[in-house]
Amino acid sequence: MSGVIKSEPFVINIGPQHPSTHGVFRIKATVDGEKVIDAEMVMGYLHRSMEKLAEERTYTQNIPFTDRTDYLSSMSNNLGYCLAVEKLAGIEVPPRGNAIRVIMAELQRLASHCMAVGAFANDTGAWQTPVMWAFREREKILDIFEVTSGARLTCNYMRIGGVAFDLRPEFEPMVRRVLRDFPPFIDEMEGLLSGNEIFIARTKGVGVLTPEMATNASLSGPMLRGSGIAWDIRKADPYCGYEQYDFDIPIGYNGDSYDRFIVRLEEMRQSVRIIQQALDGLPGGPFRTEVPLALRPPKGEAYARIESPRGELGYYLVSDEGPSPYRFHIRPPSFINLSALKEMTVGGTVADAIVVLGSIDIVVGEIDR
Amino acid sequence: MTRELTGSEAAALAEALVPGSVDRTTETACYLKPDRLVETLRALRDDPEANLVHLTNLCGVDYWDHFEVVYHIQSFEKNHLACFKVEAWDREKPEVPSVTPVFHGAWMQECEAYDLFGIQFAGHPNLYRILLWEGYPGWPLRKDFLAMPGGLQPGLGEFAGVARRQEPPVKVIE
Amino acid sequence: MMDGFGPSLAFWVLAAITLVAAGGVMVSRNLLHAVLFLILTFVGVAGFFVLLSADFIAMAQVIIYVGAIAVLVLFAVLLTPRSSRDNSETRWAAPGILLAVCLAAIFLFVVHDTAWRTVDAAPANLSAASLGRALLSTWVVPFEIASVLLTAALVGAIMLTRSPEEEAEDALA
Amino acid sequence: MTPFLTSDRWYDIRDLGNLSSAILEALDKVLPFEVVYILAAVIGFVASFLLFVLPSQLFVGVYGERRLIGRMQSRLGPNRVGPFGLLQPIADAIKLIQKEALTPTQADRAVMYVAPILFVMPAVLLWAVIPFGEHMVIADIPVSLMYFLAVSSLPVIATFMAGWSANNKYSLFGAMRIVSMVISYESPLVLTLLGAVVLTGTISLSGMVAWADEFNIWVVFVQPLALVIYFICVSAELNRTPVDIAEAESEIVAGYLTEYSGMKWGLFYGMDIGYALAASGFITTVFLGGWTFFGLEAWIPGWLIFIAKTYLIYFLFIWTRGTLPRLRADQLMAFAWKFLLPLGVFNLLIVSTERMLWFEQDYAKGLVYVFAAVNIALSAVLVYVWARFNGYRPERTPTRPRLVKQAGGYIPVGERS
Repeated sequence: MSGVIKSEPFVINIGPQHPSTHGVFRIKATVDGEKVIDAEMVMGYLHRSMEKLAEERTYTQNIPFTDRTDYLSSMSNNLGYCLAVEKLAGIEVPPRGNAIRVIMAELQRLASHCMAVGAFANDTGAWQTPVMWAFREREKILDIFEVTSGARLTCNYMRIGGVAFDLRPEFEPMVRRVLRDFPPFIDEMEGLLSGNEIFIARTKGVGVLTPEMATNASLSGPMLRGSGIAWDIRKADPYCGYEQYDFDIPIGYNGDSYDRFIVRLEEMRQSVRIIQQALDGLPGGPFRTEVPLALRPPKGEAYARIESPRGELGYYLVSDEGPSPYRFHIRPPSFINLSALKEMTVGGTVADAIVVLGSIDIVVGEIDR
Repeated sequence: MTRELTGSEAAALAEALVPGSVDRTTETACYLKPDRLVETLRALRDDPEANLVHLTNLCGVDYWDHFEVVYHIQSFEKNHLACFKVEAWDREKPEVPSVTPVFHGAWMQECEAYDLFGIQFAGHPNLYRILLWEGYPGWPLRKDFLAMPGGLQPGLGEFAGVARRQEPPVKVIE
Repeated sequence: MMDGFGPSLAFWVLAAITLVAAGGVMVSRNLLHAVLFLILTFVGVAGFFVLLSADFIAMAQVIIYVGAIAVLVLFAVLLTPRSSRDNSETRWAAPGILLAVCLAAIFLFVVHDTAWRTVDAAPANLSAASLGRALLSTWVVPFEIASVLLTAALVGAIMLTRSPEEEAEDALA
Repeated sequence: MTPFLTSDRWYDIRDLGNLSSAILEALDKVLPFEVVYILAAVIGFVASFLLFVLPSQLFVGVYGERRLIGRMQSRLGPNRVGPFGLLQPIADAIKLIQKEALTPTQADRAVMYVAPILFVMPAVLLWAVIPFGEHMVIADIPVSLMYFLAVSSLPVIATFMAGWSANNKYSLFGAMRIVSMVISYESPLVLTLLGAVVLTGTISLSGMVAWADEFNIWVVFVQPLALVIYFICVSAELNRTPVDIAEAESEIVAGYLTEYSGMKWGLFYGMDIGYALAASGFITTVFLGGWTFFGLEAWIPGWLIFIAKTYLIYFLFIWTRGTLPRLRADQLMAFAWKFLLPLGVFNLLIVSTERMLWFEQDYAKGLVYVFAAVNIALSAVLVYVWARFNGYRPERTPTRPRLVKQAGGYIPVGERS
């Protein structure tokens, strides 16, 4: 249409108050009719300068901060930070602690992907039904977290050298129930969305990322795997004993929004497999290595990363032998995954931009920190 | 298991491709000369042996007398991770070359390092304060920026409250 | 059907609405307001058709003029740059008023001088079926001419709104 | 039997009309004629509002829709106010009335104020021509189908006014989308209805019900394609969710409703449901035989059958709303122009041919069943063939991603791992 009729481009703000930005995130989109011709990201509405605050607290005191970055997957964030500190200080975690960490991280991945898949379906316009179904399953996982750590969202459960508490007796039946309920739920979502003509029409070929671009733009997680790159830190650089578990890396075909969606669905299946194996082989023994309260790691630096639900979550710590980190840097996956947002949205319509943003699965707390 | 290259291994890779690019090495990291940085990283990215294609992490560190910018770059096929660093010694106006032309994913992280440390990335296409607003006084992650309200701020020589009263911190955008 | 309190009340109300709305089309500076007044005029005219027992014509008036043409005009307004606010082009006000006065004089003259015949009852066969039959038998030639005219107008509109690039493309082909 | 009751059936709600006419006649003796005349109009309007619009809107529309959607989304829905949450719509209305109706300073105030009012009026007027039962129609005009089409084209202008006047970019998007969508969807809508009109040979809704009663077959069996196309088109015109691009919540916040609040918003929301209900009633009357049910209407009141059918169709609206994602605006336009419009033309062609054949056979009663069988088969074939012709292939993409065991670099499609 724009070729025939003279039109003036104008700027439309998607966000910061918008139902589909999943938080206070803003895209300044220049549109020509419905077509996006330029997109600029504006962020920082939620900036709390955690990296600065963390430099004044001890290593253990920093764990609750990591909850508040990616508030939809606090367990994974705790885990990444604890791994970095352990790498810095050379602390070994007992096998039971590792297994509990794996179970918790995978449960968190399930919960987070529930949110991602549901919200993505909501962005394509499926009026809340998928998101409600996803929330129904997510509740069960949050209940497990509540039983284990006392909190549902910001769990603060991992500790340097292990986990905070041992598992309660209710834990195992609850997890077994989740494992029983999840595969049918994933099939249900697949039936509702993956084969739906309208859903396919909306997501297929939208926001295509070539593998070269995905690599060059430093993307990670489902974004990278959707483009066909088999890269999963759990396989490539196993931590917490992930090498003992048998699971596969799902990868997409052409890197569009649809591929990212099905990759997330399949990752949930794989997570169920991992939890099953970890729960069956849950070792006894201590769940935590005792570490001094005021931990003073030796001078040096460490970069530890995990596969969080959104991608590679890295913590870069520099120690000067003090009780608090000299430098505390988070490599936030959803922040860096946004690098390619402009390339994916420009040329599509406003509705496509929303779908692309939903397929990236951002958490604004992590972008702004 | 990802092989984390030691400083000397990374230096050997870099030196083989771009002679004279390495400044010094430590146990974990390889310090590159700032003027050879972009060239070296581009060569490392394109070389099939090094294959360092994925810039995972980029961040700045303040060591009181100088700044360091840390690059963690990894290879998918070789499954190794190398840590490169560059130093910037100018306290007032630290400057390192931007690697955005080599790694597109660096642009947001460089913006963040500029925003929080005040490190200028020469050659960056659009360096702006990505998290804080334009006109924010000082660079919050520098060590001489105190987190408590009223603390001294770098480059200003004044207290935060005073500085904010003098000029409106929020610039009205159009 | 024009006798009785109800129809006469309706007539005067409709007349007032239609005339005021028609005036509004002329005087409103805002292009969109003018269109909305135009729609109101169409609805008023449809009301007159209802009063004249011409149900079918009234409905056709609403469907075609309000439902289709007015929406098209709104679409055109949307595509017009800077149409939302003041449309203060008044260079042609004086000749316009002159023309309107002349036209009004002619109309008044005609209305006054024509010997109007009045009929007592509405025509008996004013149904949709008879209307269709009349259009396709007695009045088929004017009907077809009108449709050809409309087609020509459509083609002309398309030709007029083409951009120079498109014309260049056609010239090449 | 009281003097007001003319019918011996207890359920015949026409008797309420007798009551009001008796009151009016009594008033006529004391008051001047003009006052009574206007009073009668007011009573008629209020009674139709109270009888048809309010209960159906509030209790079936708002409450029923929310409960049903709640069931589909595996949650409870409103269940706190009153028994089973039945009073929730009233509580909502009270809340909305209390809220401040904001108007942006740069808005076109008059237009913004008038838009919700203009939106409400047609929703009530629509019910005037829909026959609830035998002789139970407020205005049995001979062109009632055209009346319905004419009146239902008015709210579009109100939504456009709402979108334009708010001076908000999202609203403008909504206005732009609704106008372009109406232009696209009005033509297939009228074309399909033309199919039903040609078949039954009448443009009176009562006539259509009478036709269905006479031939003992509903229009939907002879015109299945027309119902499908009409349902899609009317969903698009009413902004129901699978095609609600004018107020697409996830894209343009609330479209033309973005700047509305309080009861002004409430009017739009309530009347959206009202239009959907009226469209359901219209579909029932045109396609599903109205108040008839193959002779069952002799035992069950006709208006009950009518209402049951209407709610069935309305349930379809709710169902699509609860399950389907939304199409993009350009896909929606393409669907109307490339798919629905040609199918509507084909449908009209078929039904005209059949009508001609039927006329030659002197409207033999049995022939219509043959047409029904032929048309059902033909519709399925037509949809399939036209879809193939348009380049549509059933989605063969694997819905599962590839699985690899080992981390590594890029794996091109087709390469096994």
